[in-house]
Amino acid sequence: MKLITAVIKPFKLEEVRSALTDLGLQGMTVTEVKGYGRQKGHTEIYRGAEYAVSFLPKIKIEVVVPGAQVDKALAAIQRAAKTGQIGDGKIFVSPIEHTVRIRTGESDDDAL
Amino acid sequence: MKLITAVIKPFKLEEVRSALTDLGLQGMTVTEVKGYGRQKGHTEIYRGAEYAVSFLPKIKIEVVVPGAQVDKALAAIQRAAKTGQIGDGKIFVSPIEHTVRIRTGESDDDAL
Amino acid sequence: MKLITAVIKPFKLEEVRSALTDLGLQGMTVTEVKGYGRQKGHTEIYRGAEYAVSFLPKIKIEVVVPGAQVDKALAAIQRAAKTGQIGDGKIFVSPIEHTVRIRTGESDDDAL
Amino acid sequence: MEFRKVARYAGVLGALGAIALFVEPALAQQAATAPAAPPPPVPNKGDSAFMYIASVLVLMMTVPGLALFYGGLVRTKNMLSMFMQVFATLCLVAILWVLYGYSMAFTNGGSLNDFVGGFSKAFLKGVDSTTLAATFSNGVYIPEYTYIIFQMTFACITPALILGAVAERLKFSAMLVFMALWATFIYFPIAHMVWYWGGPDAFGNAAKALAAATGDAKAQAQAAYDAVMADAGISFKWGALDFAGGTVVHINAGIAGLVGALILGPRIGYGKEPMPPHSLVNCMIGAALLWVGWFGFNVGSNLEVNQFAGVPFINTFIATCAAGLSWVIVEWIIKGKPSALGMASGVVAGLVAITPACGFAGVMGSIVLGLVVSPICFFFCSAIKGALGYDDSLDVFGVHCVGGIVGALGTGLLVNPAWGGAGIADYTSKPGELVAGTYDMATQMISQAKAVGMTLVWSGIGSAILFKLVDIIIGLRPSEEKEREGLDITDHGESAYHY
Amino acid sequence: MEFRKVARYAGVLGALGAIALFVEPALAQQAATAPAAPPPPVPNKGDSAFMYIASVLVLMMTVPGLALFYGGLVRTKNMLSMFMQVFATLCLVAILWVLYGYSMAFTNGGSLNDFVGGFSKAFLKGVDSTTLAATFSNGVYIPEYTYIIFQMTFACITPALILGAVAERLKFSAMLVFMALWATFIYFPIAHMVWYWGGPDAFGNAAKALAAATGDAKAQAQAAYDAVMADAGISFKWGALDFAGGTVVHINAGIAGLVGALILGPRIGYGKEPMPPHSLVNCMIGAALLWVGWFGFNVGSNLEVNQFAGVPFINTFIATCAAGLSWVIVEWIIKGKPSALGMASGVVAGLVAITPACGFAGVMGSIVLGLVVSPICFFFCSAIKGALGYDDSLDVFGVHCVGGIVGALGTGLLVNPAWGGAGIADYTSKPGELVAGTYDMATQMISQAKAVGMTLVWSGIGSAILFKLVDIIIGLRPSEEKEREGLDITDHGESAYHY
Amino acid sequence: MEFRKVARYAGVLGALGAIALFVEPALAQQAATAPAAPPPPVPNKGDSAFMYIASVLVLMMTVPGLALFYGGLVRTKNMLSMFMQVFATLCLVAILWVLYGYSMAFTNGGSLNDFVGGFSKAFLKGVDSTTLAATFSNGVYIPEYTYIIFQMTFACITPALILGAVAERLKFSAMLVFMALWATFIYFPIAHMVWYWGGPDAFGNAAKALAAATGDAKAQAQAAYDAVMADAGISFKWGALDFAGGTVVHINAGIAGLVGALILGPRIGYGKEPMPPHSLVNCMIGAALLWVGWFGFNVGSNLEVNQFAGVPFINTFIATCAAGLSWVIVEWIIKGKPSALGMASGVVAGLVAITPACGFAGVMGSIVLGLVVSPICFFFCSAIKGALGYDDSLDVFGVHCVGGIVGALGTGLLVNPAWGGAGIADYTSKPGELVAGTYDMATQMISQAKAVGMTLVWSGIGSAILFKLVDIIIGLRPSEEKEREGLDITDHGESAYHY
Ligand SMILES: Nc1ncnc2c1ncn2[C@@H]1O[C@H](COP(=O)(O)OP(=O)(O)O)[C@@H](O)[C@H]1O
Ligand SMILES: Nc1ncnc2c1ncn2[C@@H]1O[C@H](COP(=O)(O)OP(=O)(O)O)[C@@H](O)[C@H]1O
Ligand SMILES: Nc1ncnc2c1ncn2[C@@H]1O[C@H](COP(=O)(O)OP(=O)(O)O)[C@@H](O)[C@H]1O
Repeated sequence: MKLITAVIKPFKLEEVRSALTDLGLQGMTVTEVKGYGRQKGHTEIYRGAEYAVSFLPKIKIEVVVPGAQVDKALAAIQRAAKTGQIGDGKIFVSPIEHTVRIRTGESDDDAL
Repeated sequence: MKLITAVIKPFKLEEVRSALTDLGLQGMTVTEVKGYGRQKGHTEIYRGAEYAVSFLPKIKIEVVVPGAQVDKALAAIQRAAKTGQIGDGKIFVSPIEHTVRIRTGESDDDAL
Repeated sequence: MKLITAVIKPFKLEEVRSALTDLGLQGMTVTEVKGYGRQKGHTEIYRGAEYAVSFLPKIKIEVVVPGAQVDKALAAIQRAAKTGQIGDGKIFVSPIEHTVRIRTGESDDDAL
Repeated sequence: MEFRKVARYAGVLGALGAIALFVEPALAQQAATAPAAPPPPVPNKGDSAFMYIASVLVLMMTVPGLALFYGGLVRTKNMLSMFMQVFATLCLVAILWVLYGYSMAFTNGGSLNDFVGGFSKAFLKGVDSTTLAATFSNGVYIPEYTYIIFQMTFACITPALILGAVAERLKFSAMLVFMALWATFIYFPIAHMVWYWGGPDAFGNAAKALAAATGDAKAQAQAAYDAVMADAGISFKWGALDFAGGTVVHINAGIAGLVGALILGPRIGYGKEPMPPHSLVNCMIGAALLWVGWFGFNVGSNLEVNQFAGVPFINTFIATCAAGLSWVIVEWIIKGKPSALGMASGVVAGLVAITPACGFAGVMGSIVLGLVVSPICFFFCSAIKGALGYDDSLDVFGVHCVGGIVGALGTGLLVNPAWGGAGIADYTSKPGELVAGTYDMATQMISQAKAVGMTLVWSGIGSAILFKLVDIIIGLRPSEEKEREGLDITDHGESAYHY
Repeated sequence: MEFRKVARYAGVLGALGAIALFVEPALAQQAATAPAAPPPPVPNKGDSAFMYIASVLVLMMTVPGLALFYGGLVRTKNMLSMFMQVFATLCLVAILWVLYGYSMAFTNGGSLNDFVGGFSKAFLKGVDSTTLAATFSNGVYIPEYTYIIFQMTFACITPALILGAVAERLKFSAMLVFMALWATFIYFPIAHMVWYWGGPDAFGNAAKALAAATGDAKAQAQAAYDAVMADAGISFKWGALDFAGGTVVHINAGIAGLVGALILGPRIGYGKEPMPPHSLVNCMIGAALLWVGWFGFNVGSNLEVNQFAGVPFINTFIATCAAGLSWVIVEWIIKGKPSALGMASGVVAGLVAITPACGFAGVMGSIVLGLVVSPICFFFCSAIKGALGYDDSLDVFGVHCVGGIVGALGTGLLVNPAWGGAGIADYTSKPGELVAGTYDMATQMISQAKAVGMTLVWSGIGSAILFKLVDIIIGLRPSEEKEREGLDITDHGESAYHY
Repeated sequence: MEFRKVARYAGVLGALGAIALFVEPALAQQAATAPAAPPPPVPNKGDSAFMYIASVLVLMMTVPGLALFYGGLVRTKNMLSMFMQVFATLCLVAILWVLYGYSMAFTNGGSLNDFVGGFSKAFLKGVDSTTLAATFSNGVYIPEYTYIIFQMTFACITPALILGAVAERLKFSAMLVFMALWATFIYFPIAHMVWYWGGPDAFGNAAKALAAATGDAKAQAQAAYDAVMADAGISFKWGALDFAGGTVVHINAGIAGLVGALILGPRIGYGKEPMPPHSLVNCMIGAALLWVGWFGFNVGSNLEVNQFAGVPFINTFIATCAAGLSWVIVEWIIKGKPSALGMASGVVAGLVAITPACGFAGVMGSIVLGLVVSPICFFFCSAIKGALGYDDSLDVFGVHCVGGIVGALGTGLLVNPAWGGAGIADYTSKPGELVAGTYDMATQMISQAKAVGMTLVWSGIGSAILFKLVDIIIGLRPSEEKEREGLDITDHGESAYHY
């Protein structure tokens, strides 16, 4: 099993979600995060004081998938999240050694 | 060392926390997340327009534990977080290669 | 590639960010989290009812770096985030197997 | 000094209202034995302007005031539910008010007149722009619509107060049915018992006629006089003092809230999970708007903006300040920190306590009342509630009922002219001259206690019956799962915030 | 009853204003043929007190009321934009008002007088503390400043209403230019057409003079009489009834909003991405403050606090309650849940509908109007909007324009004395005696329909031209990227919240 | 025109108050030499209604208005602290006011009378429902309670304004002690200096008596006249104009804020960490409520709702609009974007500047004042503050003190009848006829400057002493760790939000 972590633009969440469910992936966990990268932020001004806001709102999607589905999932996310503009985000893949479904106690691929 | 990531129902946080501290685990990091899974969401209606809200509020607990304690921790979380109802959540285990306590510079198991 | 996850005190975010950019690391993802650890929380009182608030606001920084830069990054974070007071936080290092830049499709070190 | 003492009173108990149509048949009848009727009184535009703004202020107390005060204290997932319940109660009761509530409260109820009025003004029959309502001054009238409107705002906010006690676990549908019943069987009757009387001119004219009558006419005049005196609610006749509704509004809603909290049982997780206020900022905005609006409530209860109107105003201001500080100080001593919620609670407790007393007390007496009420309410909200274990979600009992009782009893003491109070007006011995009657502390305290007891019993028992009834018919509480998810989504299909 | 029926009217259409300087030359001229002029009237302090507070209440409707109501409904990233647009519109239009707006609305416009006034009072020339404005009662005047201020608050809130329809996608710079044009070419003229007339004394005196004149003087008196009758806006002359601005304010802004929404096109992502209100709490606070402030709007439109002032007050209260409940019930039936946004929408729809009717309808009629308006608006906001696919972001058309039309037509029915309405005053046949004129339903409904149609046409076409013009000159919409990022950052460089 | 010019003034400096008990001994004494006293004046109900609502509005400015305006600008962790400090200041100062503050401000202070009053009305001794306070019109009185209440709201908001300058780093305990001292030693005396005088009738009667006296009586009448003229605060005697409290309220609080900010030093992280407002929405709601409430503040300062009340009203409205736009435009030019915080700041700056001028300026003059004040304040809040490096957290100095000075000096210019101003009333040469005195720009500007200077010196030095004193006794600032954690948790044990 692998954990796929995708940091994407917020308005792309729906598209990515449906791309993944189209693959039959039924679960994911989403976090509101702030991203720093090449995409430049903006300046906020409060009564003369200027602040460079370098962090931009992003959405982080975490989805654990059976090893066999990693490539399809990566492709699906990439397709759905892409605008071609700077700041589209990143996808990271990392190993998951063990998974448990709390409700039933099932584990590993059965738990996904 | 392993990172145990548990996605649970929000009102179970206190029980899971105390189950973990009972094991002597003194640290954890908690994030408010939104989960998508088998548990169906709800519909929100705003002046006639209906939105299917498929993401539900969940709590993600991350706790890094020495390898020896992984099983006990998994069991404890499972016990504390279980309601038996759909949506109870998942636990994932992944490897951690290195840990540092910022304050002291201690590392690995000493840092936990 | 490694994922460096640092849990730090909120007001240290700016210092850590600039320490990392000084190393030439151009991307990172930041999450507001709540931490439980040795640093004790506080008590909140609402009309006579007291609640022990054991979770404290922390910032989680996630930065994926090429293997060669891990040590420098660790040192930089540690320096920037340290106050020497309890609750300064932790740094965890874990493996990343694959990285993709959504915009371009570049992968692994090229995607960082 | 003398003048002030006698003038700021309110008949016997007559806190608020005392509506008397200028051409009401009963009065016309007595007028027959009295000297030629004076020309119809013309309402003063300053009075009308004031009463309309006062009504607007009481509306603002309810929405957004009370909705924010309560809403800020619940958890995020029940915020909209709180708002909806307050709004819906307001809308519903206002409509009942014009359909039959006003009539049930402010007309003669025949054989049941001690307890409730009749339906002669149902659908506001007979009311138009020319009909008038009496004030507390002889010869001073306001348009009847003005009085109906002002009283309507009271009828709307009182049931809404109950919502705090049963917050986060009362279904919207059950709430609607309960409120319709509660307004009808509890509020309208209690308003009648406390506030229905013939007005100062009816009293005075009957007394004058009686004094002037000689020979055979004497008996007839006596009968007429007795009829006027008898045409009032029972509480009013007992002679208790309540300037702006300590009993009718606060004790009444407070005890109903406690009963509701007991019948519904505690919220899931109560005492185990933390349930901190989701927005103390909203709570404090609400408290501030309650304070702001309360001047409409209390000063408007004077029904005109004569020279005495300054008394309820300054007392309402100062008692509130004293109570706010006093709650914070008690908390500081006992819990170690002065909290914002403590300030908000103290402010509301002070407003509640001064409500019955505001037109009777002196300024220094009001400070004392404010200082005293907060520690008592604090004690109920923390120690007593904790010990008994009931879940009065937002302390409606601890603040409104307890604070209301402190205020009602305090009124009996602070009206004492010897302590800077205003004394009690005597409308009959020297009508039109505003001479103060006698004040006897023991007598007065007994009257106050009777009014308090009456309200506790009627509203306590009545509310219990109504809550049980609704529980049987449609069920009061949502399913456990729904309560956990929060009423915003399960009752209303919405979330309060999408930041 | 008789008295009330005749008294609550408003001349012909004359809802709000009817300013007549006490010493206006035109009147003075006619006074020459009339009996010796009475001593200058002295404004009543109660009236002034009321009108100032009414103006404050209308300001509070706008900020923070409307800003919160609208702001709560947009997405977080456009919250400050909504606030800024409302504030800036208010500031801008108020200044235009004193520079030339008041003059364009409330002076004689010479050959264009049917449609717009002139510039004789530009920069408030000739206005000072001693000049007076007429009310709807013979012989009752208020200070002219009072009238200017009250009307100014109307001029400020009306354009701000449009902002909801084009929310989240109109550039701040374009907004400023559009608002200056819209106030000048749409609002000031329509206010003139509907509210400009000579006042009851001018009417009455001319009629009396005509009646008294004999022989040669007859023709002269007739000419003078005709001149007074003719010196009014065209809509006023048609005889439509609009107590507090249903056409001038709500239909006017509502149709302009629809036109704007059509010209700007839908928001990026409309219909695809969810766009839930970012804070229904703010929305409901806003709705509550609109309600609270609306009493200034509607009751203030009586221009004095005489006995009839209770009618618009109680109607404004009750129709709103009925409409709030009725929206919620319809939604419950059709969508399965009664929502907080439904309550807020119903409350506003009720306020909109009762605005033209509040001084004419009976209380029971107002309940009916409230019950009826919500389902109709609900139907437009869900079914019709969905079917046609235009993106009226916050349903300005569906609530204000549709609700305004329901109210305008409802007014024609509910004024019917046979249905508890007030009837229509006749200032000329028996001047000063407030005798009701005749009421004919068909005639009245035609007048109402003409006024509605006139507003739809003038504002609809005019707004389209102005939106297009501004689009050509500076462009209405931000770039796609900026719209996505949100106007708070791109237009104003700020974020609403940093929790 | 003539009439208006003379009538809207305020004696010499007499902006707000000028209380004179109807039966005050000093007056009674002079009455002996004057013709038979007229019957006691009866307060007008319209005036009373207005003054009570005005007082409610000023309360609303403070809570929730100011609390939201300031609270929205701080960081989340100090939100409740801001609310608590405003609420507690209000409660504390109101109680001091009735205990001795009113007496210190509005009674004769014997040998210290130039600077402070005495204790003859401590605990409101001798005040009851029958005692009266003078207005600015001969023969017009309001109930003394009304005046006490209205002035109380001023006494409460002024110290609360200081809190913005020292926000996020002043301990609650230290704040309480400081505020008690500051009210006592700074506010009450300055209110006395500026607002204490004998009232128009005392002036007029003495002048009439002097004019009528012949022979031996002449000297006696002259002495009596001199006594009346001398029985006023020193600033009043200088003849500076301040309609509603530009000096007493805004310059006073503004300079105290600057002194506090300097003594406390900057917040930890100031200039290094971003400290953006945690909720600009709350800030803008607060600004809106300040605006709404300010009509109570400014128009209420007219003390009655006579025909001249429209002048401060329209000026307060229009100057604010001009200042809001003007701040936004300056920012647009200099910083590239018009911000919501800029709008809020401009609105407040405009309100501050028009405060002393509102009853004296013409409408066009008010627009100019509004346009001018914002750029000046903007310059102080950005350039000057940045250059000097002090941390006036919420720009109390830059907006209130600087804006107040602009307004005070502007008043001296705009009162000029030649520029549309109202001129300065002369109560003595033709008492009761409201004839305007002479206006000389140089003289007037010197008076204005003296009043400004006096306030800056007294409040600046006095506040410095008090801050230092409190620092020595209990310490002004929390520990570094506590300041970092935020005062909500460390001072009050709560968090503002639990979403
Ligand atoms: N090395 C990294 N580690 C973690 N997150 C990163 C890293 N680099 C980029 N990100 C995340 O990806 C987002 C997009 O990156 P950015 O450089 O702005 O654009 P692009 O993805 O087009 O190269 C960032 O806002 C950040 O959240
Ligand atoms: N494959 C997955 N990867 C990441 N998170 C998941 C995955 N599957 C489920 N989750 C998380 O677990 C939560 C519960 O899953 P769900 O399918 O609703 O119920 P259950 O845990 O009872 O099977 C989801 O809301 C989501 O946050
Ligand atoms: N075992 C752990 N797993 C995950 N997060 C941890 C762990 N231990 C500590 N943390 C995080 O680090 C933060 C700081 O830890 P704490 O024990 O308070 O102080 P210190 O870092 O000085 O030892 C915690 O608030 C928590 O967020």
